Amino acid sequence: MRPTANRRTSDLATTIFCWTAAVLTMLAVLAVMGFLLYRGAGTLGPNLFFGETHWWEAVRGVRPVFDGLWSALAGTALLVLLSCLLAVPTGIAGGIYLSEYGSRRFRAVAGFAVDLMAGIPSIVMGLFGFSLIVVLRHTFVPRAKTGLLLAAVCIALLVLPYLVRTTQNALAGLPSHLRLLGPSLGFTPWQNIRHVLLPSAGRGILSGVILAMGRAAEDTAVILLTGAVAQAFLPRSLYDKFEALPFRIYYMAAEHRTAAELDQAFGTALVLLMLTGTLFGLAFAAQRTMEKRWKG
Amino acid sequence: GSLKSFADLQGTLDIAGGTAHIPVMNEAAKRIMTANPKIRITVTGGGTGIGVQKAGEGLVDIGNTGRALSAEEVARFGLRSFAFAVDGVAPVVHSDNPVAGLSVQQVRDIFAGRITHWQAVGGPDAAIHVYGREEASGTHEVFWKKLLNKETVVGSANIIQSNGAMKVAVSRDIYAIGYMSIGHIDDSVKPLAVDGVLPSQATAIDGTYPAVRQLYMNTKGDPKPLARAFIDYILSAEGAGIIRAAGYIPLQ
Amino acid sequence: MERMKRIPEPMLEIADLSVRFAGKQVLESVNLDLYPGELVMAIGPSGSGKTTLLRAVNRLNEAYPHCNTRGQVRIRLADRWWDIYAPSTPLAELRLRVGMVFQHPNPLPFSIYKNVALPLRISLGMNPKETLLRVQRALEAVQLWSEVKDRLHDSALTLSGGQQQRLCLARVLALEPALLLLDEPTASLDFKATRHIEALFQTLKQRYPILAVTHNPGQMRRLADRVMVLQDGRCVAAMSRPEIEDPEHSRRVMEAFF
Amino acid sequence: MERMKRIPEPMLEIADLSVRFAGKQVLESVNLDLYPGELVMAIGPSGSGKTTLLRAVNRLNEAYPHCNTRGQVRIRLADRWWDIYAPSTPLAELRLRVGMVFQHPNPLPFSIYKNVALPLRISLGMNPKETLLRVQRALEAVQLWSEVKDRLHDSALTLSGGQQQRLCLARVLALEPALLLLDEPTASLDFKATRHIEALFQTLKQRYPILAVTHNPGQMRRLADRVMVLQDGRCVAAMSRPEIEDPEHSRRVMEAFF
Amino acid sequence: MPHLLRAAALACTAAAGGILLVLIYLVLPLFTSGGWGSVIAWQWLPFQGRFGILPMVVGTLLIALGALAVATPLAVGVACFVQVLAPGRIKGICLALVHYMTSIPTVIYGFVSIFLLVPLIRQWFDRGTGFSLATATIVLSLLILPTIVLVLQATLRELDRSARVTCAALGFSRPAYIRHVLLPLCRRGLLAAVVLGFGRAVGDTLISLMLAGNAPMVPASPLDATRTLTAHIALVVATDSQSTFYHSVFAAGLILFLVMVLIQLILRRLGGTFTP
Ligand SMILES: Nc1ncnc2c1ncn2[C@@H]1O[C@H](COP(=O)(O)OP(=O)(O)OP(=O)(O)O)[C@@H](O)[C@H]1O
Ligand SMILES: Nc1ncnc2c1ncn2[C@@H]1O[C@H](COP(=O)(O)OP(=O)(O)OP(=O)(O)O)[C@@H](O)[C@H]1O
Ligand SMILES: [Mg+2]
Ligand SMILES: [Mg+2]
Ligand SMILES: O=P([O-])([O-])[O-]
Repeated sequence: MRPTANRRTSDLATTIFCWTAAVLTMLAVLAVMGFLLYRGAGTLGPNLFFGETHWWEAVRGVRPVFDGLWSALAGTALLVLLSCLLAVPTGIAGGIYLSEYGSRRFRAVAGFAVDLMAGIPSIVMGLFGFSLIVVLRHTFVPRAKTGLLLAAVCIALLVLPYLVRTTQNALAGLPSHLRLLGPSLGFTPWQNIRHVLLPSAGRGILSGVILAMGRAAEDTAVILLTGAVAQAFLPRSLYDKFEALPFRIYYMAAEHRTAAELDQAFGTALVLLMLTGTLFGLAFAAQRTMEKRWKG
Repeated sequence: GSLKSFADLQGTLDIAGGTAHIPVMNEAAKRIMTANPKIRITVTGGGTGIGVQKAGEGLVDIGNTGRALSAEEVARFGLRSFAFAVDGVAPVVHSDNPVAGLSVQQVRDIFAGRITHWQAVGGPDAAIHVYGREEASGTHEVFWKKLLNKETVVGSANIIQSNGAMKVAVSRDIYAIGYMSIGHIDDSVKPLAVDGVLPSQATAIDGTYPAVRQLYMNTKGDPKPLARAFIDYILSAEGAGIIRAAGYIPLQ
Repeated sequence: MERMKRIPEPMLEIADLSVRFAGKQVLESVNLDLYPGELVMAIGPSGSGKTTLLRAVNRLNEAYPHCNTRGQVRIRLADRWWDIYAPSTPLAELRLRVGMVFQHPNPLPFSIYKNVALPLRISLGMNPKETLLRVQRALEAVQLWSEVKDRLHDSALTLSGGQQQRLCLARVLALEPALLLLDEPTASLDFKATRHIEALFQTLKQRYPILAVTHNPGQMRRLADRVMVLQDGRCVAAMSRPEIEDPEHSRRVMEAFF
Repeated sequence: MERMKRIPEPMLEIADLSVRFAGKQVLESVNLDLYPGELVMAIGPSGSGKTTLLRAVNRLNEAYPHCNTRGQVRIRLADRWWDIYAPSTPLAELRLRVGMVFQHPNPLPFSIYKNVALPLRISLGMNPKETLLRVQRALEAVQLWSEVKDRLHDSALTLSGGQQQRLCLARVLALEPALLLLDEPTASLDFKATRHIEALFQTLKQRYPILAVTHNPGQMRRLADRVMVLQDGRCVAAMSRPEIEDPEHSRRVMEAFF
Repeated sequence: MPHLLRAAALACTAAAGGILLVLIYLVLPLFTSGGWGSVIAWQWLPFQGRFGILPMVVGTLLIALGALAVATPLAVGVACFVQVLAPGRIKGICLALVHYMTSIPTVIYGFVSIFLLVPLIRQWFDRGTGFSLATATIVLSLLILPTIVLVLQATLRELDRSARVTCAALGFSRPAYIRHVLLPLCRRGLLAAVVLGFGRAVGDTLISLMLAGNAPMVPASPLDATRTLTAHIALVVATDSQSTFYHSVFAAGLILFLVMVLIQLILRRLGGTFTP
């Protein structure tokens, strides 16, 4: 009834290792969040968002906001929305195709392309976007400018491979009997995907979408080169330059002139954290309801 | 030349480039937009290199530089420059650092990595933390040409991306030394006297402090109406007030 | 199994079928005709290729890696012959008409109800009301209705082994296929339930010819119209109804090949 | 099942065991003593709680959500009694000594060899040479060795249904447990293989008492020393060896409860 | 529907190809002008015409591999903890937190570290400015941790579903189950996770830009400043757009790209042996 001493030690080591890893990670995250809360919570208030400007005028875009993060907040929201609109359908569709349809050859080529794209650092993607505009200006579109649309396209390209790969992996990870069963009941491949595989893989795919949205909201390197500026106010068209929360934080972290401005930076970071947290919470809730629906 | 000239204008004006200029640009933008909300002015930094490049490629309407354009840059992009202020570049240390001044040679030795300890220049018993700017910076170019005599900054120097950031970095590191636009200096950092001359706008303008430059706005070709109005405003009397308040000396 | 001359046309024709997995011969030159109204049973030792034979009929072997199939499988639907391995054959439709119950029950990780209803909704495009009716009828046919009617929305994975097996059978019956493939459909059932399901098969075979696998000699005697004996992937013997009923003869066959 | 007075102490004692899943009573007040050298069989209609009873012995019901167990299960190992549901009981060790074969074969997605070898290596800390020997012996015992000896390093998932079932049995036997729980261990086997495995159980029960589930009345008659009949989670009847052997009596019991 | 899917897949492929082509097009001037010799070198002294970016390559690899070395074991521990060892309540909290970590922006890690970690490093080791290889590595590992954990845990969950009851019945203790069943079976998932993590680490700009000190040299100790290729691009892209100086930026971009190609190729080769 007693295990060998050897085995007991390895078991104990494994247990301690796992616990330590978990506790360390949790402590690190809590430290980051706690520090932000401690430094930033005090600044939360209408002033942080709208500065001296009246909030209603600011929201309508009638009057610019100085010393407030409203424009950055709006810019980031637009950016996430636009880029997800572009990337999410394409990425999921591409992932499904690669996992369920494509020929071996196509799958290999496309899979490789997607992996490569996943490897493109965001700054290179920004560089690509920036150079693209320069090239376009010299050739077909002399009026092309960096701005919201360009940034959204680049960010969409950045998150696309994540979406493709998580979709593909989630589908590939399903047990083989699920894959056998649909066909044996006469489903077409698409029906099998739509009604059996996708619902089963839904969790995995949605967590891919979460990852993607998070990245879109937080990426700084791409927008650094494709249209984010330190002071811009609400964009009026897709081609306008814009402010974004992460860029504002990056900028203020280095450039704050007074202690008050530094506090503002902490407040901004806290807001960004809450924003991404909310996005994340929404996605999480969606995931839950979806799961309930397909299981019923 | 005054805010009234913006009354009939509308549209967007994009400004980028030199980081020394940012306080001036921001303040002017704020006043103009408050007077006429139909005008939108976007301001961002990036450094002198960005100013040349973006204005040159036509990606922004006004590109700022912290140095004069080279003949090649002017020829290639067809840029026009508008100088608006005089500024100096000064070595700075943490305000608690007991060292108050260095000789030019000491400055060169420190930035070249030949002097690595504060004690060698009469400071505390600690290693010197050198902070520098990226090569495309106008501030860097002026400091490198006029004080360092084109000697390369030591490779281990931490590279900082703007004047504002240099101030923050030096003010947070008690053993730091860096260099920045005089206009940006405030209580949080301490400028070092060089060969006995304390860098200030006064010593810069009277020629006793050597590392001096002008700040420019640049446009590709002749400025468009909104850019024209903006440049005129900066060069006006009201603009001079803004420039002075930001710590620079307006060019009349 | 040599072809028998009968007046009606067969429903299913397997000719010279060979299957290899990763180079290993699992089925070799198997022939079989299945006529309407008939229940044919494949028996043979474990690993002799019975399951592979069934899977070959609706091309499910292809779901495994390194599978190589040769030979012909044809099926007659609405008086037309379809070559199952022809590239032009609409595979999904075909599989829909060929109902298969697997050796080990494989309910989907959905609710009990949805397991049966989903194929109806999707493959047949049935409306919800009709679906409910059809689900109930199918569950009643396999005698599962009374056991699960109060928990239709529980996960099917919480059912007991025998319940799962009946659920999978109900799922296939609900689709009213043209042909049934049954891989040991009563292996997890108690003898009473087995009898009931067997009686069900007796009625069903009038409507759909059935190709079944069994390990139970008693079941074979009770149900089979013909028997084919597989050994190492080859069809080594066949028995007709009179031979099956002759205990002496069938005993000899079993002794010889198991 | 009322306790029988025998001289040897029992190996396993189940007292007043009740199990609920999500509020639904699946087992109710089940009692059973299992003595050394004995093979007890649980029979009952599908869904009557047989599998749940076996799983209660090594606390596997807990792996499913909303499970609630009451009552006592005690096991005697090396002359010490262990209360299986006591928090202090070393669960992993205990499960190691209680070998269980599932109703549906569940090979791990490793190679055939590793499926049997891994528990030996990990749980018993056996060295590689000894392991190889033990694996071979176990596979021989279930008559799988000759079929798989050339492909020991293929994935176990490519085995046929019956082969998988024997593999899972071999995996448990290799561990030489103190007690065997068998959930329809021959459901996917042909009659010849079944006979062989049954003979194996006859020898095994001398070493490990066995608690088995079967659906096959013939198997029950051939193997069982005692039988408990479950219906709706309750133990509704018991039969001793003479009763089992009496065809009239056992037929009556079966008719009554199925 | 399949046609739409196919179109999307083609779009993804085309995008990747397009980006590669544009990058190559932009680097071409370096080949024609023979600038490569000056780019593949160890010294970055642009005013003396030396545009070597090898120090940045080394800096990138050091930081990324360092972060991976810290994050991978942690992630394996966390994933196994969550999937197998954690008591119900804690499992939920821990998993939620890891999910939440994916939504913490890079720039926030950088920003907070400037005020939290940099001064600590400066004080503890009493050497260097605190902006160093070590600082960036630590923070970067925190950044890539959730990516690795989540990808890994997705694999673990599927495995666990099919193997847990079986292994429990075979008497595996939970830690033994982790070591001998889950971990060997999730090699593929782990590999995928690590590659994703490495990609993120190599590709991250903000953390190294804000924390590594950006000195264009090979660090002699973990406390020295260093510069990554990504930070290099961010720093140097601010120059006029037609000199070798500027083209070296694209060389850096291309090198980053090629590193990824190489990794992918190695992985594919490995991949073949991992099919179960
Ligand atoms: N995890 C669970 N959750 C809810 N109900 C369950 C669960 N497991 C079993 N049941 C129910 O408990 C009852 C008994 O199940 P059990 O598996 O013990 O039956 P069984 O006697 O083994 O039947 P069979 O012979 O069909 O395998 C069944 O009605 C089943 O649906
Ligand atoms: N995917 C596969 N890859 C490799 N070998 C396979 C595969 N599927 C089946 N086999 C092998 O082919 C042979 C026949 O398998 P099959 O499943 O058809 O047997 P069976 O007659 O159904 O046996 P049982 O009665 O045990 O279910 C077996 O030896 C099996 O191991
Ligand atoms: Mg089979
Ligand atoms: Mg059962
Ligand atoms: O003003 P600069 O940022 O170019 O130094």
